[in-house]
Amino acid sequence: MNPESMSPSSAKAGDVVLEIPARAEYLELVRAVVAAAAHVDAGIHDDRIEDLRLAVSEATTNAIRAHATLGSDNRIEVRSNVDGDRIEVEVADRGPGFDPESIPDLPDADDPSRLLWESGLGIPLMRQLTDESAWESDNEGSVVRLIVYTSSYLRK
Amino acid sequence: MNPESMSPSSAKAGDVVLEIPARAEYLELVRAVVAAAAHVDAGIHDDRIEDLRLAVSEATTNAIRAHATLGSDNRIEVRSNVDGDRIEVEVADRGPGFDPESIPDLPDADDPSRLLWESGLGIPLMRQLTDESAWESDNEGSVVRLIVYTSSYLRK
Amino acid sequence: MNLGISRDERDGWMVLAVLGDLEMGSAPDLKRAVIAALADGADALVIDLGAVGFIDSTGLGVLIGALRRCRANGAELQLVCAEPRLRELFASVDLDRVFELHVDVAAATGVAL
Amino acid sequence: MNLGISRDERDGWMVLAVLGDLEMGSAPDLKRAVIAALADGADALVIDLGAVGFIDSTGLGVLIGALRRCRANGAELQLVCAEPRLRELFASVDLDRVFELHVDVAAATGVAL
Ligand SMILES: Nc1ncnc2c1ncn2[C@@H]1O[C@H](COP(=O)(O)OP(=O)(O)O)[C@@H](O)[C@H]1O
Ligand SMILES: Nc1ncnc2c1ncn2[C@@H]1O[C@H](COP(=O)(O)OP(=O)(O)O)[C@@H](O)[C@H]1O
Repeated sequence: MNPESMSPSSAKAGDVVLEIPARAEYLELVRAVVAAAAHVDAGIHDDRIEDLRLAVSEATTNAIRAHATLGSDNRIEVRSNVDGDRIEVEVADRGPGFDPESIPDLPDADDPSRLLWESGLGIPLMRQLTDESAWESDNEGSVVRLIVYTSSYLRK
Repeated sequence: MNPESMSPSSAKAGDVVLEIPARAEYLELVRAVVAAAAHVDAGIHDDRIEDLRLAVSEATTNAIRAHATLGSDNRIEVRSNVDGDRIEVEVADRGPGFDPESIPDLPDADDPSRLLWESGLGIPLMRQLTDESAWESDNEGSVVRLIVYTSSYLRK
Repeated sequence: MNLGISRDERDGWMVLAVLGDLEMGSAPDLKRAVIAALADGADALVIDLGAVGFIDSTGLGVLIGALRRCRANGAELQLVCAEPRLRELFASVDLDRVFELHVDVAAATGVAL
Repeated sequence: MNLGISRDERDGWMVLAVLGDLEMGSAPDLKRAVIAALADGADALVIDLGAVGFIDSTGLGVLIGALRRCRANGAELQLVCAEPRLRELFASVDLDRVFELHVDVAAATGVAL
């Protein structure tokens, strides 16, 4: 999968796709759209929608930062698909890409050096909040895929 | 202009694009996105955003109906662009198209036959609520373009 | 989206109080409620839009249809709508000349039967 | 989006009460407020998150940075956060072991200086 595969032409019939300028002002809109797209399926537990909302917000924050490093005003695409008991959201950017495998682990909470880490919490949070998370990235951009199962009422 | 010209590739940098399934459940989401996209520009008067919200909702309702006549689950695209003192929203569908020139005028409000017209209010409303409105349509679909100037505080 | 519609009797009027957004997805609920009220023999109806935040052309169309149905049945219809934006909406397509918009249910049921 | 941040003195503590969503666009406002409070000589800070509805990793990062800055200045830092979802959020990335989360300002300023 690369960002190209997320162009509208390959959209599934039930998808809601939002394309925004890579600017922080649109984060709240992304959260609102993901929540609303999920709410269309009345069976989904509010707690799970909240989890997903935050995870997608994190992914979009990273996408906005990735574009900023390029000085790019290219847009970010957020695709939501609600299918039975699962919601899948993909966030695609045209940033410089990165190696998802090489993200360092955070120091343990008891380690005094933990306080030097003001960043680096986004990916751990996305992993915590979702049932499945996956990154694909190359020098044309990155795609994060986040999935929550609506039946998993409790956070992991 | 045809719906093709509204594909993301031709998007302007500041555009917010929402693509939804052609179903009534998504109308509220469309209204929320248009309002939120407009609110990103803090200078826009709430009354004008309300006007635009309703006008875009009308356009989307027509787009959903147009798809329904084809039994199509093709998606609808709503593109918002805020530029200085003007907000422009385009709603594009892949419905059967229609002739915007041949829409009959409603009977006068004093005419008893007015009560036979339960439909046909959408286009008059869009015209009332916006500063500019335009329709383009062929057998591949229709595009409505709605513009409000943020400085025109009062309804026409 | 579904509307909440409650039915209430008041001074010989049947009051249908509507809660929610009156749009494509929900307007058919109101249409059904009006048809049911007339079928149940109501001859004086109030549609109370006091708890409606949004009305689109489909919603206005259902209200026009309600008026036509009431007239065909010899029934009265009054609307309650106090919210300035919604009153402006009726006026913008001349429906303020078709409907009288009352500020509350008391004003609507005060109309002589 | 901007945060509302108000400053208040209480029992020797400087209380920064935050209003709004703590995210990418707004978190720098809180960072600046903490730096300003320390520059103004505060040696005991409370950040009151009682009116914050949403915190993301950027917001958590600013709180970690605030703790680091306070320690570097020999200042105390306590957080007020009663909302269960937000408390869970701290716990989900082990920050409940870095911060003590108080249910209200009285509990936070009750900590011995
Ligand atoms: N979409 C992306 N494009 C480029 N780099 C990314 C992307 N997402 C994450 N990264 C890289 O991974 C690092 C860790 O991300 P994250 O855990 O979210 O923390 P933070 O964003 O606070 O640094 C980032 O600093 C960045 O270098
Ligand atoms: N996007 C569209 N695609 C196809 N036909 C349309 C479209 N928009 C409007 N129309 C046609 O124009 C007519 C009038 O539209 P409108 O004034 O919105 O009233 P209504 O939708 O209530 O009929 C519709 O009944 C329909 O035949």
